[in-house]
Amino acid sequence: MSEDLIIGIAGSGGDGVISAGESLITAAALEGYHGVMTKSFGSQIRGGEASCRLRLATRPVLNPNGPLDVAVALNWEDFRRFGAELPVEAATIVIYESATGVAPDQLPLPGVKPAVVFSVPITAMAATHAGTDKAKNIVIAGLLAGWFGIGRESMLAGIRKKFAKKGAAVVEGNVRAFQAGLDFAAANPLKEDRKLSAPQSGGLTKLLTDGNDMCAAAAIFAGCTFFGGYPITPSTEIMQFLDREIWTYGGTVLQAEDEIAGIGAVVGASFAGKKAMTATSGPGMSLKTEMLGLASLAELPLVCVNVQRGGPSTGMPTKAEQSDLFQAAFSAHGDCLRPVLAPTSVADIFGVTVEAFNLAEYYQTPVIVLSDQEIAQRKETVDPIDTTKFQIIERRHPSGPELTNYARFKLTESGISPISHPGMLGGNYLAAGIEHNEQGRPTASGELHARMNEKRFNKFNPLKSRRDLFAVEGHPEAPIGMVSWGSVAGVAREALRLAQAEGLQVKLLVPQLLYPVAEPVYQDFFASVQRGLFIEQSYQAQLYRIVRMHVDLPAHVKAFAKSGSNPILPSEILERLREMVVAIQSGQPQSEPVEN
Amino acid sequence: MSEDLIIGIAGSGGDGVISAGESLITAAALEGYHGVMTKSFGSQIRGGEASCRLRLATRPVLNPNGPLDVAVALNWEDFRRFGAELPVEAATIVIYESATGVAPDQLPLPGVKPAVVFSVPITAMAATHAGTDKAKNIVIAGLLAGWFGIGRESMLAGIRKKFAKKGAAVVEGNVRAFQAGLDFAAANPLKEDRKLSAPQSGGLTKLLTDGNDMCAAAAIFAGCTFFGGYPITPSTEIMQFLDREIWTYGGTVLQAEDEIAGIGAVVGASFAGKKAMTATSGPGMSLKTEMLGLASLAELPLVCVNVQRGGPSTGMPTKAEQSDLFQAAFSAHGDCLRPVLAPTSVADIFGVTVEAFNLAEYYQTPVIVLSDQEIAQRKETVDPIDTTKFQIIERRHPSGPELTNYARFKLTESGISPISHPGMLGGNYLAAGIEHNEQGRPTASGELHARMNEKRFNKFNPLKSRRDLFAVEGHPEAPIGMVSWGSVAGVAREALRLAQAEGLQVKLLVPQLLYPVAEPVYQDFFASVQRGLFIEQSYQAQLYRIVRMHVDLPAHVKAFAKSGSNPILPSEILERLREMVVAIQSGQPQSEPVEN
Amino acid sequence: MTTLEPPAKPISLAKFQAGDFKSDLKPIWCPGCGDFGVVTAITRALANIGRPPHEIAFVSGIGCSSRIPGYTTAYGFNTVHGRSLPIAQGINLANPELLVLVASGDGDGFSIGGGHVAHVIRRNIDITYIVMDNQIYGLTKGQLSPTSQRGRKTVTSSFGSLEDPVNPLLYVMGYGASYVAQGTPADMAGLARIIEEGIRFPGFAFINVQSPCVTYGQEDQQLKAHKANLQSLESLGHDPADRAKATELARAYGTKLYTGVLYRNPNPPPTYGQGVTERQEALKNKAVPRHEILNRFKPSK
Amino acid sequence: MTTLEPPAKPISLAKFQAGDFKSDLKPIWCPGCGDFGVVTAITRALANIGRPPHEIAFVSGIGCSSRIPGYTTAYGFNTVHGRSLPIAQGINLANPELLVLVASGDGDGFSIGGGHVAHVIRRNIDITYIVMDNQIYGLTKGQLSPTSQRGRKTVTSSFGSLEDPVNPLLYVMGYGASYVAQGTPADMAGLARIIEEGIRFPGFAFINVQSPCVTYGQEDQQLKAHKANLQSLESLGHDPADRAKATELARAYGTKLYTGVLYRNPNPPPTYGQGVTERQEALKNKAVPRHEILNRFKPSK
Ligand SMILES: Cc1ncc(C[n+]2csc(CCOP(=O)(O)OP(=O)(O)O)c2C)c(N)n1
Ligand SMILES: Cc1ncc(C[n+]2csc(CCOP(=O)(O)OP(=O)(O)O)c2C)c(N)n1
Ligand code: SF4
Ligand code: SF4
Ligand SMILES: [Mg+2]
Ligand SMILES: [Mg+2]
Repeated sequence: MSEDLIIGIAGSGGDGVISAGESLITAAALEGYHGVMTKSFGSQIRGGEASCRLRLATRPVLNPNGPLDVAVALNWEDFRRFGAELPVEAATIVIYESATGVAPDQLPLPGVKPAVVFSVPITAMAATHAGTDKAKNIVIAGLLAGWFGIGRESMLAGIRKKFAKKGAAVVEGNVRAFQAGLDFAAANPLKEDRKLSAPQSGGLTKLLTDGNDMCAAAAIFAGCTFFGGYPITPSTEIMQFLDREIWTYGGTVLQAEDEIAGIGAVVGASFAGKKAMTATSGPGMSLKTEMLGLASLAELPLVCVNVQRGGPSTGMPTKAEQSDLFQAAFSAHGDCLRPVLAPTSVADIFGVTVEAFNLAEYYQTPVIVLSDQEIAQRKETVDPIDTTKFQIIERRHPSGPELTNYARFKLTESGISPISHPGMLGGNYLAAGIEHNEQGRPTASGELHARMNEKRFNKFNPLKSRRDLFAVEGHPEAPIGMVSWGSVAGVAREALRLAQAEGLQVKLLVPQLLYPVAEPVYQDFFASVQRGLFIEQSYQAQLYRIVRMHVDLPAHVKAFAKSGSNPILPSEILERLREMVVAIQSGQPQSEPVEN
Repeated sequence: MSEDLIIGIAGSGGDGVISAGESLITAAALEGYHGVMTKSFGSQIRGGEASCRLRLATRPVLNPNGPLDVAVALNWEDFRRFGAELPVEAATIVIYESATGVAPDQLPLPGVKPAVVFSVPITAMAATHAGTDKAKNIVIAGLLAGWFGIGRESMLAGIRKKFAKKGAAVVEGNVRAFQAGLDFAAANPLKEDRKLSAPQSGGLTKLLTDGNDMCAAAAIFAGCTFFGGYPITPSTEIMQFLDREIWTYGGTVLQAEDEIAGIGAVVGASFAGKKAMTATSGPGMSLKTEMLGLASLAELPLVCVNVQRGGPSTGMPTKAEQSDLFQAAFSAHGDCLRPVLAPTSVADIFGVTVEAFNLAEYYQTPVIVLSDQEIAQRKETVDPIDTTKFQIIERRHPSGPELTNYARFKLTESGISPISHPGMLGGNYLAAGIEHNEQGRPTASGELHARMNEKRFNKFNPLKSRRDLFAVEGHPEAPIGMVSWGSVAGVAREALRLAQAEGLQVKLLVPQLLYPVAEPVYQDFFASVQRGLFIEQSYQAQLYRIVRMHVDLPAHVKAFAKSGSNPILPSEILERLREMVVAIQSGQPQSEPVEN
Repeated sequence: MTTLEPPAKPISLAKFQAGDFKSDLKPIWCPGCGDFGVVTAITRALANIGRPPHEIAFVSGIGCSSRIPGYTTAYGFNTVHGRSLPIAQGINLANPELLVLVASGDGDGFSIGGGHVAHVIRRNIDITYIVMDNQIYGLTKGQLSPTSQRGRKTVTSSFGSLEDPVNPLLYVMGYGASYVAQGTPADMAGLARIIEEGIRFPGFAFINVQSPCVTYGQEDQQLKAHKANLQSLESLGHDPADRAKATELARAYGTKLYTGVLYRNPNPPPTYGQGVTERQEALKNKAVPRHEILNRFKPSK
Repeated sequence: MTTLEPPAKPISLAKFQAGDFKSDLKPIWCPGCGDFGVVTAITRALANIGRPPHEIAFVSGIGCSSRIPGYTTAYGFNTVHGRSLPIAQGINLANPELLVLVASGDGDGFSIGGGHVAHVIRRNIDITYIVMDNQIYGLTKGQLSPTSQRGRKTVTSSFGSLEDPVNPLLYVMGYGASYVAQGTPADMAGLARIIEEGIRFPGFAFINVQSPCVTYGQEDQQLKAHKANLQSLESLGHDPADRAKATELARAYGTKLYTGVLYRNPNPPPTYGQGVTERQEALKNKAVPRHEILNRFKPSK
């Protein structure tokens, strides 16, 4: 039996490829498997090619990973368009539509000869059993359920429910199509070792969602009652989720005329005392710069989610990249600091978003959440989250004596000054983007400016020792250290597993807090390290560079970085880890890693 | 005789303080002295307090420096408002309006007892001789000309010219007022050693201007024919100069509806084949972010001047700071690189601006010029510039065979692809902010994205060894090294002089090119260095941090950084250099410098 | 004379004097600047309204005019250039109980901020928007403004402006504003009155104030000229309910100085805030507790 | 029928076919999208104009509609969302000889880009601005657009929109546009004609195209409905020189589908480019050589 199964399905827009994938992962989640599913489309809005990658496993799944265990091609032209996104190897089981007319030993896959190939009359089976081509996805679901032993019952239930409205005949047609898939699989059995083992957790149902919806739900949980934003791929679903849900909590979603107005309304709502949020992607972030600076200077809490896509400029809107970190940390003019957090998975974005609200309210600051297109749009199984574990922090209001001669920007020891809002008697003050004294009155005094800068920076000092915002995995004294963040951290985690399985002495640091740089955390981590690697999906290895600003890294710590949309695989990382071991053992400088 | 004279004059808005300073520096420039003059105002638009600081010297003047040699107070309330901007010491000669009623030994200057104090009935002299209070500035000019032996003839000529239109009576009244100042000085002589020596250069007339006008003139010299922008302090004079001058060169100035439209028009003009420029300050830079990213991706040349003021947000609009470097380098989303240059003086901004156009056109990129409020608005004497020394670079157009199947973004070896523009037959292409192939066609291919990122970064490699964009001064093998940029470099240069005069082994690196980080230049410079200091006027010491991203600095290289508008003085730096010498000699770690 | 309806949201009315709304911050405007009169008119209007300062949010952008909030005792927010409306909108939607005033200049409001006006109006956000229109950029020392007339020479139009000015009155009429008025500090009583009425008006209210810049303005833009030229719409017998006529009068912007209420929609549409509140009420009972929101992600067969 | 004047700037006229302006890039619009018709109409108009592709700059923002430049052989510039007008303006002023076309969508043009429209119009920049108005955000998959009607449910207005739509025709009339037209690919000949006329018109020309989104649009916004509902202004006997009538007709946007030229100013004002050129000519002889510009800084007594 296998513990881990990667399935890729491709076809054209109308083929139901995505819906086949979704029924599989839903069934798997219900049965307690772990899974992630990513989708990919051609550039057409409708029509064009579509594909999904589905990874199901008995233990936590950290990333969509590389080569396919199973490839399903509804037609070869579309399948091949996805190139490196759906890599087929000799070990891959290939299932394809017989009507393509391709012979099993003549697959149009240059340089690969898969050992196991099934030519299946998928369309014909759909037509025969369900009376319509449209049931192709049902046939595929049946085939995969049959061969890999997953989701038979729940998928059948799903089919019954889905088609109920269309009447008994349609339901039965689809059930037959599903059964035809099962039967085909039974008639053409796979070796037993390709089947998926039972889930470890004993079949406990998991949640199933994607990063954008999870982020929006976390915002609601954290107490957000205002969202202002403007649609942009791949972040729009955050606004869409909130638009469906937030009103019931007395909240509001405003689709503004542009990103400036979106975050502007958020700044206003925060000034008015509400927990508020915006979400966008690169081009929108570039437009929000001025408002982020204003919120920093006026010390107003807000959360700004950037679902990173490929940049610069319009770049590659539907692909993931980790290249907006420099911007998140440094885009506004003047000296200012705003925290930047990043989630590593769909599950993780829940805690990260709640933390972002907590930091925003506590430190009275904008906080950036750097999600990315992969996390945002992949469906992932999530273990049930115990929400009682999470603390919710509210901004500190002035009270009692603080409200006589109220000084909004009081130079307190912590740098955190109690904040009032309109409606609060005695709390009246002037907020502004202009430098000010403790009362909020404009000043051009260099001395006051220096003191206020100090206040606005020093208040974040405690944040730099928030070790709970970092995960250290592997042997704590290992001589080889990796650092990775965001969706790529899942790949690094898998590489760590592989390395440990080989007995390599390796450890991994995964920050949720990217900025400010938590110097002590990195210093501790690198104390034992002789060779190290920052693993990032950006051309410039942006976290590596930012950490260097503040931490003296050991000489042999480098970056392994790739531009967005070029997969980083656990196996590639493992390769480099092995080289590092050799280099340490031989005392030789290793070949330079790919470092841009 | 003295070689260097620092005069501070303060009064209220109508007192003509600035105009007194201007006639003095004009006269000094005509006689061949070196000089800088900075102005400072209260926050009122009109009325309120006004002051100027004037430094005149026989050798090049590098900054406005610290304590005053001469203080002129028209009233004490206004004078004292300028606090640390007009510091008075025991050695300062104080000249003040008798009508203030203050006794010479009762000056309202806490803790200071200046040795030489003149109470002068300035207003009364003006009224008596010119028949109007308004001639106060003329009296002051006369006093200073008399005492310090500068500008007598040229100021008289200036007065005659200035008032010519108002008739002979007015001219003669003002001449008398000037003479009254001279007479007062003659009657109350100063010790001879306070007079200013004759200029070294033998009295050759210098140019006199400020950084904004110089920048605009350089743009015209470099061939700029399009300016699009939006007013903002302290950059607006660039647009204003160009609006007066550019039309004669077939150029256009567009005051756009906002900063986005301003740089948008510049992007358009550049696409249309013209050399184009915009200028702004912090808040405007924040708004231009998205367009800068577009210009990087579409590889369109443009120059964007940021006259830095105090940040963040609206901050302190009339004060200088060096806190927009992070933004200049990193504001746009995605991986992209744009060169950032900084001038160190009014004279220097000429070459830097010309270089900015050359880099923009050659590398097909936006280039940021980081000026600052001090350079922008101070009047400075400038030695005549030999414009024939400057090369003017034009963008490389495709020609001949390059125009058949023209590939706008051809992956050439240098990364520089010949660029066409509308009107050029055969050069038609699609420009876009979307990632593209060599032909400019949209792509979502990770592989192409990686190659294009590589092209867009690698094309700048030659820039990193442009040693001519760096000045190294002092002993090349010195164990102590300073790095300083922008207007503060002038202070560091003066500190270097002082240190050398004391026999300290010190050197100084002054980059015009701030980004990309020219690694070899820093490596060479720091090879001999045991202790070092980045001297910057920002809270975060932004250049220090950026250099650390790419260069492993010796352990004892730190930053000496202050928030904007807090003066950094040569004497303070010298103090730290002395400490470093001691530390090196004793092998002791020195006390940490002020480092934020 | 129009009768003033009771204030829209009588949360905590009390008796106030204009002085209760004046802060002790000394204005740093040029002596004689028209904006002195505007802040006085605003504080007078607020005294009549009777909402206490702490229930008022007074938002502005950047400009001489935008300094106004700091000279009042309300919660002030001197934001960034051109963005007062989006921010004020957020305040209004976050807490519809507050009285939200917005101050702006001709550049702040119609050049860099011009893109927001239409949207705030078509949403009918319940705020009062006061633009101090001096046909110049005051704070930055005299550049061309979007309301400067064609041909005007300024430091950024040395050879004369090549563009037609915007027409604030006509634009907002086109955007569907329900309350449109114009005033000048040359008629303080009238100015205070249209501001007060604007505040009481349920929904977005626009007030263009011809507020002279004594330092960079032209002679025909000063108070004296205003006094000589202003024509009260009331005295002209204009019926503010007549939209077509109001639009026609708006076209005279720049040539005639009409003061008073140009347009008051007799049937004002619902405000955005009302829509929001109704929706929140209607959906309230569908809420799952916040800590159970993740149940949304339970897969179902 | 109006007579078409000769093209404004006959730099290098030649005989062209619509096909000469179609690139070989395959449009990635949904099958049936209205924008297919728009690109066809544009290329037909261009063939009639006779300017060669390399003398045309075709600028757009971001959106399904903004993909158009890539499907033509002109110099294309697919810029960023909402900023096509400022960029096109720079092109026009930098080289007034070029023919500058701009394509946009209802979101690109009237939401994020809405702030630029008034200014480009009051400057009378000589470009032709074609907005493909489908009342929806197509590219981003179906969010509310500024021209979506009140109450419309979309993925960002699950419970219905709470705001009035913008009225593109009325807005640009208010901004003082001199050429305002509307078309639909349901009437290809008419559409090509108003585009051609817009290009020939000396100065800013605005063309609103009702271009159906087959994927996210409503049934009453599809070509079939257009065919049934459109009313040609010509057939109604509308005189495009009648500004008042045009403004009145513009108010019917969203309820009536008028096609053809709504307004054509019989006395169009000078373009900004003309002003610039005249100024350059007038000042030419005052130039000092570029390398002597520093003489400006010689101090004089
Ligand atoms: C983003 C940004 N751009 C430009 C400026 C500079 N600026 C401040 S106020 C202003 C215009 C002032 O004119 P107006 O809005 O008419 O107000 P007034 O001073 O005349 O009352 C400008 C251009 C700024 N602060 N921020
Ligand atoms: C600054 C920025 N914000 C948002 C987006 C995302 N975006 C791209 S097109 C678009 C709107 C598309 O609608 P429309 O302009 O009506 O064009 P259509 O696709 O309907 O033709 C949006 C919101 C973006 N690319 N850039
Ligand atoms: S510059 Fe003009 S608007 Fe500004 S304070 Fe002075 S008079 Fe008033
Ligand atoms: S989504 Fe709509 S506008 Fe976009 S291509 Fe498809 S039909 Fe056309
Ligand atoms: Mg103004
Ligand atoms: Mg649209």
